[in-house]
Amino acid sequence: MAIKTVLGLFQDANQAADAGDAVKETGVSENDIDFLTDCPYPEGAFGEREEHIKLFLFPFIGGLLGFVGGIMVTSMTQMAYPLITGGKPILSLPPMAVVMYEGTMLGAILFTVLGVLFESRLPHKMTEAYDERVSQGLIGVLVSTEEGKEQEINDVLSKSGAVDTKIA
Amino acid sequence: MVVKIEHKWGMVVDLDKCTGCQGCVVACQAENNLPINTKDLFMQKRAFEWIRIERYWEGDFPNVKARYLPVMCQHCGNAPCEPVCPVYATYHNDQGLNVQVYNRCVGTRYCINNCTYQVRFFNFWEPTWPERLQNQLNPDVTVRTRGITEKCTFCVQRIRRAEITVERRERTKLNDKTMAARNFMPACVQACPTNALMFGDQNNKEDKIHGYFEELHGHDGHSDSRGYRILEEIGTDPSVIYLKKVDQFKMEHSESHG
Amino acid sequence: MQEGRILPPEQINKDLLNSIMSTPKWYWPAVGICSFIVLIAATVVAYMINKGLGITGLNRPVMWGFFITNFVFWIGISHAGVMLSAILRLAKAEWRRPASRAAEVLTIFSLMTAMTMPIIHTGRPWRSLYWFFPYDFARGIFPNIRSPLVWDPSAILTYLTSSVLFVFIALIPDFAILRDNTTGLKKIIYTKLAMGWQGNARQWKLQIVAGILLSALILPVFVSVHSIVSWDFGMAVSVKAWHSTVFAPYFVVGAVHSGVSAVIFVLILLRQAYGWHDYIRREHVEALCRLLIVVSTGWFYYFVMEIIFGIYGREADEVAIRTLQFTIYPWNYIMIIFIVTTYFLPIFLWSRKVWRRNLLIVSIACISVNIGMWLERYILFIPGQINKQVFTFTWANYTPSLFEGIIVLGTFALVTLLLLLFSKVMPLIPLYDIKEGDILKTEVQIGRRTVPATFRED
Amino acid sequence: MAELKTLNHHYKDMWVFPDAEDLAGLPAKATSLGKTRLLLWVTLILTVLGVVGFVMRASADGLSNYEPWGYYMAAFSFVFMVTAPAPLVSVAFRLIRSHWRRPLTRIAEIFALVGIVNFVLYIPLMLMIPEIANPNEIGHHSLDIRRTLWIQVPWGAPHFWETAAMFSLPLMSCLILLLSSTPDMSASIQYVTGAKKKLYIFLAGYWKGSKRQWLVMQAAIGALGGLYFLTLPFVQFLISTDLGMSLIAGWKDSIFPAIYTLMGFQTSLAAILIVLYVFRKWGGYERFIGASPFWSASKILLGLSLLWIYHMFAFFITFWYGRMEVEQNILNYLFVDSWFWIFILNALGSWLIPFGILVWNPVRRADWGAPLAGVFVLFGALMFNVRTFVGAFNAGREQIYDISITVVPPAVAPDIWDLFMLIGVIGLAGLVYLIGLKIFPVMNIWEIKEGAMYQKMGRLFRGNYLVLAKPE
Repeated sequence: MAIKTVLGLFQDANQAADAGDAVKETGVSENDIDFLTDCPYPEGAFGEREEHIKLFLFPFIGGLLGFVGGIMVTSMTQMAYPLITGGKPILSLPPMAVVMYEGTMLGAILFTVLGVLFESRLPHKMTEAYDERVSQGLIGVLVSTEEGKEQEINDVLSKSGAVDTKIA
Repeated sequence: MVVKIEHKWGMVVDLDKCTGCQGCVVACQAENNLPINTKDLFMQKRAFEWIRIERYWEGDFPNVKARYLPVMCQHCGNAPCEPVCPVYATYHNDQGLNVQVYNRCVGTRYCINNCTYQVRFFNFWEPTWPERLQNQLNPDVTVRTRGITEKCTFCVQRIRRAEITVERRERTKLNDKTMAARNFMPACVQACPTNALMFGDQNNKEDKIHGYFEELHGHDGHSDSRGYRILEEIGTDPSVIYLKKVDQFKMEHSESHG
Repeated sequence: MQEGRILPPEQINKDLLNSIMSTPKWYWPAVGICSFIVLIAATVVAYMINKGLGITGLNRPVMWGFFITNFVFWIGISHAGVMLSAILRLAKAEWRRPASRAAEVLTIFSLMTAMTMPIIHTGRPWRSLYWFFPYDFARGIFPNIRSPLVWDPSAILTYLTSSVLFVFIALIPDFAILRDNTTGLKKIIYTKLAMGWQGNARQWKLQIVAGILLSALILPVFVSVHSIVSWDFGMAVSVKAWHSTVFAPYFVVGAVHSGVSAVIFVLILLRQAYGWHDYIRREHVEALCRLLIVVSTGWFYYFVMEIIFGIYGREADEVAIRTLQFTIYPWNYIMIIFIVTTYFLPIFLWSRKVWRRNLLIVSIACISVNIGMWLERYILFIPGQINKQVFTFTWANYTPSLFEGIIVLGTFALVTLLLLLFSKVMPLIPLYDIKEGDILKTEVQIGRRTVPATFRED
Repeated sequence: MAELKTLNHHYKDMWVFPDAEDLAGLPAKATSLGKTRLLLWVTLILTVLGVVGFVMRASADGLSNYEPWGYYMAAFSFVFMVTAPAPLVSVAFRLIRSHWRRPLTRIAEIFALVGIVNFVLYIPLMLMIPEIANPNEIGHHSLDIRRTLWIQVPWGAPHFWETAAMFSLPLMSCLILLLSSTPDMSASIQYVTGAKKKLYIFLAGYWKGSKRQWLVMQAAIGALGGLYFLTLPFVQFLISTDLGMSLIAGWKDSIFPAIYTLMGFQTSLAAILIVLYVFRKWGGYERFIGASPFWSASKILLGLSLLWIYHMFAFFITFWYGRMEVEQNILNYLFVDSWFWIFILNALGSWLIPFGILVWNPVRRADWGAPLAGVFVLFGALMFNVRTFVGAFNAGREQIYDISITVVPPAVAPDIWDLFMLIGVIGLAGLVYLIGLKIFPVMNIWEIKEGAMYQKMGRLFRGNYLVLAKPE
């Protein structure tokens, strides 16, 4: 059955945190509760769940790929048509190191950015309830629950002092 | 059928014989389709002289000496200009020549900056010739367009001709005599009235110049003979040997790094 | 941070988005003037490509003139962005918050502008593609890896890509705010750009981590870029003045010096133009100036090293070059102006707290630094070419032509224009960063004194 | 002692918050160093060995010829490199008001005493420096004046100026040490006895702790630190060129002094962190030394190790492109041929291993990460000094007046006396440092007390977080 999402907007962070607890008491697991804010609050400010991210993996993979790419570009382009220049060896390492280095960094950064988008689940269709006042500083408590339970959640949220609630 | 030896072309300039007559300059101008050095080209300091005669005054009046130093591309073994070209427009070919690929050059002018001897030239303008000189252009040599670099080639077109006629057709050895006999010497060498310029094959025992290079390398650079190479201490390993004037004056730059 | 008032989020949105929401009177005239200058410069470039480089003042032996000087100058400016946002983010410096975005954007635009210079300075720009990219399969000859001019594109393109992505990642939350505050076509565009950002805890955590991680990754690139640019000169063994080992760090520190000054100047302009007095505060300017005192002193150390080892060997040609730089007109005047405007005048102007907090004085100092750094590149590159070797026969002077001047002017107009256009579509100060700063602000009571403090996660 | 909320982005005792009685007990604790007799004996024996080595070497070869003294120079340069910048490190962190510096400032400043050792060790070297002006007649390739940073030969060059510079360093750094430890000594007068008490009363008796005294003291430290900051790179420049670069004829390398200075900061930060770790682990100071100094300093150490390879590469590639004979020779001598293996060890220690250790976040957060990397950094620095200065001292005495070296000399292995001198010099430095630890309070009490005011735990919504206050 379909998943419904309920959004409660709160003026004050402590209220929002309390609302989160109240919702938890109705049997909603903490994985279904999200706190929408307009700026990064310090972690655990709402007693919310730990977020586990594996972002650090991406730069290593990317860097490795970039490094290999660098080796291939530098060595192959020199081997393809071996021309002596200035008595330098055909495969001269010091210059190759420079380009390999750039390749490594480029790969690492590209993969990191991909990692950020992937880990934060972007781009993302906004089917959940959302309110523009979140970016005005209101704190949204977003609860996703199966159909039929949304009214109850809604009441809980408004009882714990929500300025406004939405269901989608 | 003769065994084809690996050529390594080189030149020897005997400064004792050079009178600074600029004949080589004119010959080069005519042979290699250089643009006409008009007055304002000179004023812009953009004149083309693939070979130039540097003139230095030495001593005070009355015993003043004029020094002449013909400088052309030295076709360095470790040419500084080669590794810095981003597009391989200049590289070292298997005959010891430092060659320039005109249609690959993009004109970064890095090679010119990095040339120790100032013998690379950049086409700032589209080269043009007056009507009456159109027919004088040498068909063996490309006419360069604007925005690319050019330089002395040791008259590579003549060397190629020599290889074709002498080595392939006549199946005889290619050395300085056979080349001289058929006027396959570089234009400057051919034109020099005092034979101050000698051209030949460094690897070929029979060639006149071979001995000078032997001598030079034998005494690893610091030979007490007349032979020396200009700005050798940069480590460019040039293929042009200059024979020192022997008198009480010393060339300015031979001590300049002391 | 006593000066900083804690503002309500709506207020912050309203203030920082006013550059996008409303158009001040001076805006379109400024855009008009800049684009006019850019247009003229573009015309000159077209004329130059058509006629050949003869219209410049270049000659034998001075083959690299204004264009390369300008190229290195803009590359230098582009080093402020990462320097500020990355190092300060890693150091968790609170006062980075308003500066970071403007700095990064300045990085991107000055980098783009810099890239145009080497292309138009080539003899045949229409051919330079197989210089940048290894694609020339038809001929089987690829770019020459041994040439520093091939390292340049690799480094600069890496740097450009990474800083664009860096800025974009940091922009996503602000796009979301714009999405929520705009209507019509704008809203559609910003919705696409925001990619459905919700602002939940996970996304924010990633935003923070990504900021730090990307900073750590971009820093090495930022160092490598200017080093590689400096190696264009360091590898030129035949130009005695250029073949110096210290060039790489010397250039990098100099770049930071000029770049950060430029950023301070831009920040002051923004503050005055859009009335962001609560966000770009005097304390920020002062902190940046204090940073610059250290940077410029480090730069001066490398400068002295370069000079000392120029004459260390007592080689005839080296000494000749230094003589030219220090004693012969016009270089001696340029040298004096350069040293004074780059180091001594700014250091004097930054020496007192009162002056560091005076925006006018700081702007003067920053402009003078940039004048000086431009001249520094000029006096570093040209004399070395004028008398390259001991052959006095080929020595020749260089006087830039009017066209070169126009093109150089055009680059300045171009950067300004790009900044103006950017400020119209995207926020120049990261909103969420400011808001976070406000949340983390607190105070500690010690006796009668309340000391400003901040919450930290570790 | 406050506990941090143990979320996994909060690390236990990353920051420590000594409470009242901790702080009350600190002066007594900081002035009584624990069991160090064994260490003292070991360093003493090493010193004696060093003296023996020195005497043997001097009697065998005399002081006039510098060539046999390469390893002595390397040892001196190593100790100088490690210890001289240490006071500056503490002053610098104090100036940028970083909170994590508080436990390590005194440990850093006590290195100032080793500066005296540096000066003493320097004197024999001063006698060895060969004449700048060429005593013999000028040969085919040789110059009338050796290639040094003294373009001509000014009065007293190089001996007088270098000695003056070398003397000024310990002067300033010891002043910094005295100034910053005065309040602590006056605070702990009643806990010490005997000669130490007399000393404390003599040095810190005047201290009232009045507002004025505090301001003057901090201003003085700032001024001296600035002066030191201007002097130190200059001295490092003199040492590295006159005793290193200029002995390899034709070695003209503008980045070498910068590398030397850079490694100075790298190694002294490493040494400080190692000592700090010892204090935290075995000195019973874990209530005052959190993990945060290691966590913050490790980033700097990582950056410095990357900067090392960066500077080295800048030097290497410039010479590699250079076609001059001397450039090739020097590359062969110092990098790829004679001293190849030492260079590899140097690179491993100064760059690769520290980088490999510190690149990992958890390792940097742990207290042992940075000190471990520091050990390798010190080793790498030792290799660097051996490679550079033994190399310079043995580059051929007959060549030093030439335009450039024309032959690539072989590497030189140490003999027994060299080894004695090597360990002896390091032992002497350690001995003096230990004595310094015994004399002065080992913790910067007033800064730690100050820190207790400015850093605490605070509650924000549902979480406990660290609160750092910065008085401006």
